[in-house]
Amino acid sequence: MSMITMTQAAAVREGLAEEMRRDPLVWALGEDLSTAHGGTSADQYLGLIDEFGDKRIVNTPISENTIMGAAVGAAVAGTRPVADLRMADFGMCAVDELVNQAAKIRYMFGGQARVPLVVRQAIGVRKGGAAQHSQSTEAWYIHTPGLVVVAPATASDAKGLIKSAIRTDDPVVYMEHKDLWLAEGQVSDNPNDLIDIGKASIMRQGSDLTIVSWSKMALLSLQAADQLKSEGISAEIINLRSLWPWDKDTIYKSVSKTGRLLVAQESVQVAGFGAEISADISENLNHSLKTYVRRIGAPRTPVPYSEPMENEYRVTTTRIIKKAKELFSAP
Amino acid sequence: MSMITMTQAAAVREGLAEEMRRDPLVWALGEDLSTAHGGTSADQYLGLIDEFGDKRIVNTPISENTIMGAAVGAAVAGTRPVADLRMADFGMCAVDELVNQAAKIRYMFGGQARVPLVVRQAIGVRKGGAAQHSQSTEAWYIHTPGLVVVAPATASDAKGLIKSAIRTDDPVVYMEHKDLWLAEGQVSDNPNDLIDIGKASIMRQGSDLTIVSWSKMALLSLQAADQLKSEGISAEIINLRSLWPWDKDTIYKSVSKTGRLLVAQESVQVAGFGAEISADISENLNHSLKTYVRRIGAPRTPVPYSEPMENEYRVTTTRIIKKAKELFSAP
Amino acid sequence: MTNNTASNYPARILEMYKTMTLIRAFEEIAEEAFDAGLVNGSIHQYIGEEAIGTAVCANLRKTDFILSNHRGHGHAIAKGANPEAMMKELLGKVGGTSGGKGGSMHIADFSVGMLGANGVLADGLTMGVGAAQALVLRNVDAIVTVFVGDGTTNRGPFYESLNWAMIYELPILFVCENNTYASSTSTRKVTAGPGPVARAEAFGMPAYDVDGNDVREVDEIASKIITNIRNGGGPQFLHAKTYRIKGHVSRDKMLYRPEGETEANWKNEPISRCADWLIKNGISEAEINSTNASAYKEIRDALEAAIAAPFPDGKLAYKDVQDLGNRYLGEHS
Amino acid sequence: MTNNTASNYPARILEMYKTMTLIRAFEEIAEEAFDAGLVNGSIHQYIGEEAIGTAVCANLRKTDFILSNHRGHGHAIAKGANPEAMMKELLGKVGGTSGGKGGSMHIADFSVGMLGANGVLADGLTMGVGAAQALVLRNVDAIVTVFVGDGTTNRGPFYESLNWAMIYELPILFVCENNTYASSTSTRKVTAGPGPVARAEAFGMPAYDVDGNDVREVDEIASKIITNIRNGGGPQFLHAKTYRIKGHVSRDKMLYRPEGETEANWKNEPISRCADWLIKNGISEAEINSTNASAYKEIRDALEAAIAAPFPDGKLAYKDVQDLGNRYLGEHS
Ligand SMILES: Cc1ncc(C[n+]2csc(CCOP(=O)(O)OP(=O)(O)O)c2C)c(N)n1
Ligand SMILES: Cc1ncc(C[n+]2csc(CCOP(=O)(O)OP(=O)(O)O)c2C)c(N)n1
Ligand SMILES: [Mg+2]
Ligand SMILES: [Mg+2]
Repeated sequence: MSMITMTQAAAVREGLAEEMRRDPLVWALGEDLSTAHGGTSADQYLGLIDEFGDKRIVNTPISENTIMGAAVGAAVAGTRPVADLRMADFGMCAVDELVNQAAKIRYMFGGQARVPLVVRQAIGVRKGGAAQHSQSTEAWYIHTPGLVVVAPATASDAKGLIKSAIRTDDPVVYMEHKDLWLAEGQVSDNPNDLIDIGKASIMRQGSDLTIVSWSKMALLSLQAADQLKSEGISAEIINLRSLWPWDKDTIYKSVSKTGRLLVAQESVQVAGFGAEISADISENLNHSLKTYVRRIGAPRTPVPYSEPMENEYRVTTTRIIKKAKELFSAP
Repeated sequence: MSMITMTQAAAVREGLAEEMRRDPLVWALGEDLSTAHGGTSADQYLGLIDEFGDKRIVNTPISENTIMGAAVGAAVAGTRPVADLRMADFGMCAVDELVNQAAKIRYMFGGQARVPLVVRQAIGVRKGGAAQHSQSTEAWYIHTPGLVVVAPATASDAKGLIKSAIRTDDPVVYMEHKDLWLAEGQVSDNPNDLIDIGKASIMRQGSDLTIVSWSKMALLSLQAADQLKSEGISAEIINLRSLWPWDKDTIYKSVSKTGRLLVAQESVQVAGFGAEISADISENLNHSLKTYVRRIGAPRTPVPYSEPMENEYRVTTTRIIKKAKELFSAP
Repeated sequence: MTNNTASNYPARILEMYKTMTLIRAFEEIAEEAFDAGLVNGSIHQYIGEEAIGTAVCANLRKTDFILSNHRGHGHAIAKGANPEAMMKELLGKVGGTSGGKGGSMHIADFSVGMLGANGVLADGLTMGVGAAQALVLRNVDAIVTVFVGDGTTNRGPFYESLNWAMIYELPILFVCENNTYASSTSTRKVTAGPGPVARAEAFGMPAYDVDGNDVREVDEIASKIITNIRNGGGPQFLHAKTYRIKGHVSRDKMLYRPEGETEANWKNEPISRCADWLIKNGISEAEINSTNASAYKEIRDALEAAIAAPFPDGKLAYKDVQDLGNRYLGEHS
Repeated sequence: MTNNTASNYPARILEMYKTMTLIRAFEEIAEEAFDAGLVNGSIHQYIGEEAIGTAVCANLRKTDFILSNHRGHGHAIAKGANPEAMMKELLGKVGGTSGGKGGSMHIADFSVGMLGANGVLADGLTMGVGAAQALVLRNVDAIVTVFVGDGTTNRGPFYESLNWAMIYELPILFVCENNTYASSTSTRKVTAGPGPVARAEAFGMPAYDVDGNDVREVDEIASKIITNIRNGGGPQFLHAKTYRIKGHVSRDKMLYRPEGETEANWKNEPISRCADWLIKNGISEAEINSTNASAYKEIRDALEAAIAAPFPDGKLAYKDVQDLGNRYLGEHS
């Protein structure tokens, strides 16, 4: 086994290809999957059609309801589809099939069926993406019984999580960050290296403060930790990776140690996932907290286009640092 | 002006009819609106077609995307539509048009347009409704910039809020409770009586504990207050009515007084709106809290059908009481 | 293909008569149960439409899949689901098809290829094409049938699914049950153009009209087109005209109906039409009567058994949600 | 209706030529701006398709509405939006059509009835029928036109909207711009049946094919059917065949295209075809050249002005969200 440098898009592609080699029932469907440079510029499926053919790399019409619905039907009927809705924004066109069907079939049919499918829906602000191409909707799916939600931050996460997502019998919403598709990282080439869904990664050990985040914000939080360190604050950085279930053991342990928690999220802060973490920690770890839990997230506005407004909107490293320092002033 | 007893369904109908009389640009669209006993058994539109004709009470095909999309287009084009998706569960078929269009048009077009529309989407567990007819999705829309969300608990709320919702230039998600359609209450017959969106109602004054809730849970919380009273606990019951914006002034004031807060919600607790309230109160009122904020809500499972399971699933008055008492044991 | 001159043809139709009667009995007795307050939710009855599901499923194999909608009792029985387990499901009892988790709108029996009724209109279609795609990928010799109401042909996913089925040349049959109503709305008024057949043909899909109240006619055409699908003929569309004799849902008082309409349509209902034909074709009235009696007895027994069956433990509400994250379901204490 | 034997007919076509050239110049110069890193997002160019939006909008009034899609620059200019304000929008500058809030995919100019480009496919259709319904309700003598791509005709809302338009007899024109691609996918491969015209006809909607690269042909038929709509003829459908000469989006390298395809289609592009006709019909080459020159100058000036314009204050991000709840937007401090 060795580590190889690749982009996150390539890491997911490798993970998918390995699983497709391992299991002939794994297949993928979505718009523009079969063409070089198709759909997005990240080439997430480049070359796969040559290896696996057009029955397993299925280029679909623009039919979001059916991409999602067909994936559910195909999962119930004994295969393991990976449906790519390309962006969470377009995923809104298929909420019904995901929430009313995929999430509930096992339950409402009394366990007769399983729905082993993965839905790829990229999140995050994409430069100039504006209101309809930059949304992060993980909170909706975390709120939905029956769904698993993961959001990789690194290339290694990306590969390990797509593999685990494909192997589980639960429906998994797999939320990549558009801005990270081309970010490079070290990835294992061992097809047996998986990342357990539900297991967070501690990116940096620290003693004064825990910062919990996911997706791109985990990387910014890591940057923030460097700066905080130089100011004498030792921050422990936790990359959740899996949002539902989330790794309460790891976080409780960290917060018990540091006594301070900041949740950094890119999505809208109001009723975002950070609220759940904050409420949960208050409920379960109140005695360990030196100060109340802080959150940082996007304002409750659509995503603006123009650069100065986009910058105003964004959660940045600087803003994370500023918020983190608040935990050390009164109370 | 006098008070009249009527069901909540009738109260909304009256409110709608008054607004339609006042403003010829107000109209309604949805499935089965024009028939007696149509669609649901609550007769929410009974007789309106006779008064307003089929251009203003529009019976639509089963086309959720277009019901929502057409309402947005019609709002932008100078009318004030009330689109009825009948249940939040079917509303999932039209999330895109609501979230990607209605919520964003004013913003992404730089203020050129307004989207004065109301979307009715009933929430709540309906007896035997099971997984696809009993969902409460208010948290999704609270998380969505650009949307206003209201959820009446009483017939009076229902009438006052539908009228305010119709008059505002913002898109409003109006979430009735299916179980309350036939619940009766006192309603003003004065067409100028509105309920301000953003203003909570204090249903019961109390000094030991604040219970914040909305929709049917506000009524159960009121019952809980009676029982708690007999056990020596004075609970202040706040019926939020408006979920976004929510009345922070009233709640902060109440919690400053009582020092204890329980949020009672019928929807899934994980990542539900209660999490936002809990996190917000921790952030803003930490100094006033005698103990950490508690939440009660549904488990993270789909809604089961069979009565014993449904009862296990439900948030009940008994469970609210039990949870409320927890705030008086060791923090 | 059906050979309606073969000597066993009346026996074949008698089998279908039995199925139709079983469905009718189920619906009538389910209504009694509902009226008696035994059913936790509501029910959508298939009365008057039995010939369609019956004759279509008579041409399917156990290994074939069907996907149904909210009006699914008849489809389930026709595909071979056990009526007693279904009745238990309606009453939310142990032994119900979904263990009481689903109720009327979520009856499924995967062991006979019945992949589920559905509470959301048109979702059976998108899932159906996916199921057909899975059969192709798995190289299984079976087909999928999706039942869809006339009102539902105005939802977008209906069209997406037809297009999808055609471009991937899937082994799938779409059956549109045109009972003239969608809930309280007359579908004619909200459906533009010539109707479902023309819509299917616009995708290049072979589409057929049939009298859905004539079980023999449905059988004949279903037999033909299902054979065609099995032989690689690709998707096909069957538009069956019928009438919804009962209200939309068990609570429906049908105030929106023109007077006399229901009565007129009772005259055309499929079961007595079938009985008439059987009697003219050598089946004795006694046999018909005993078929009826045993169907009603079977369903009455089913209801008795369902009433006698215990309710499931409420804590089962926490079972079968998902594998991952089970620790954090947030059970009520 | 257009009278193409009238003496002012060449002048009419010259006007359209001017509009097409302005659109072409806009798209080419926007691409330069994109390549120079001046555009915050990405752009979808209308190059090669200018005749459609131009000729259709030439038959519309300022009070008519259009709804566009992601490829909306041409529609906006044709409907009368100001190119300088549009260029400012692309650069996210003060004075942009949406004040810099929207960018290329959200250009709108309500003052000329351009109700917006759109980043989500097919949503313009459902909003379009609603806008038409509003016009009827308000008793306004105007119509709605919706532009939709060929790939988008496979989304469900497309069908729902056609059905909807028919049953309410709305004053609406659907224009399908068939440029043979949906992003990197050849739409032929994912579109079953004879195509968009057959699909529209299945709803009983009058539907027409037209050579979308022939501005005169588009004008002629648009004129006819728009008059028809104004006269209460109900919804109509126009299927315009064209070709997307550029990549799907500004970043697209078009690796999926057969070699030579683009070049072959350049020969058929609408602007030079129109120029040829104009020259044959009495317009001097000098006039054509000066038209071209002034179009490019206008757009170059627009880009210069956009570059020179200031960026908006970042704090405007908090403006125009909604009226209620403005206190709680959660501004970053
Ligand atoms: C997406 C969705 N919209 C609305 C409903 C409510 N609803 C249930 S059945 C029904 C009418 C269906 O009519 P049709 O398709 O003709 O089937 P039928 O009931 O006549 O068998 C409606 C509107 C629903 N269940 N799902
Ligand atoms: C609902 C939705 N799905 C997918 C996309 C991504 N997307 C943007 S444009 C496009 C192709 C559209 O093709 P077509 O309708 O033919 O229009 P064209 O680009 O050719 O003008 C796709 C897939 C989107 N914006 N919205
Ligand atoms: Mg029907
Ligand atoms: Mg195209």
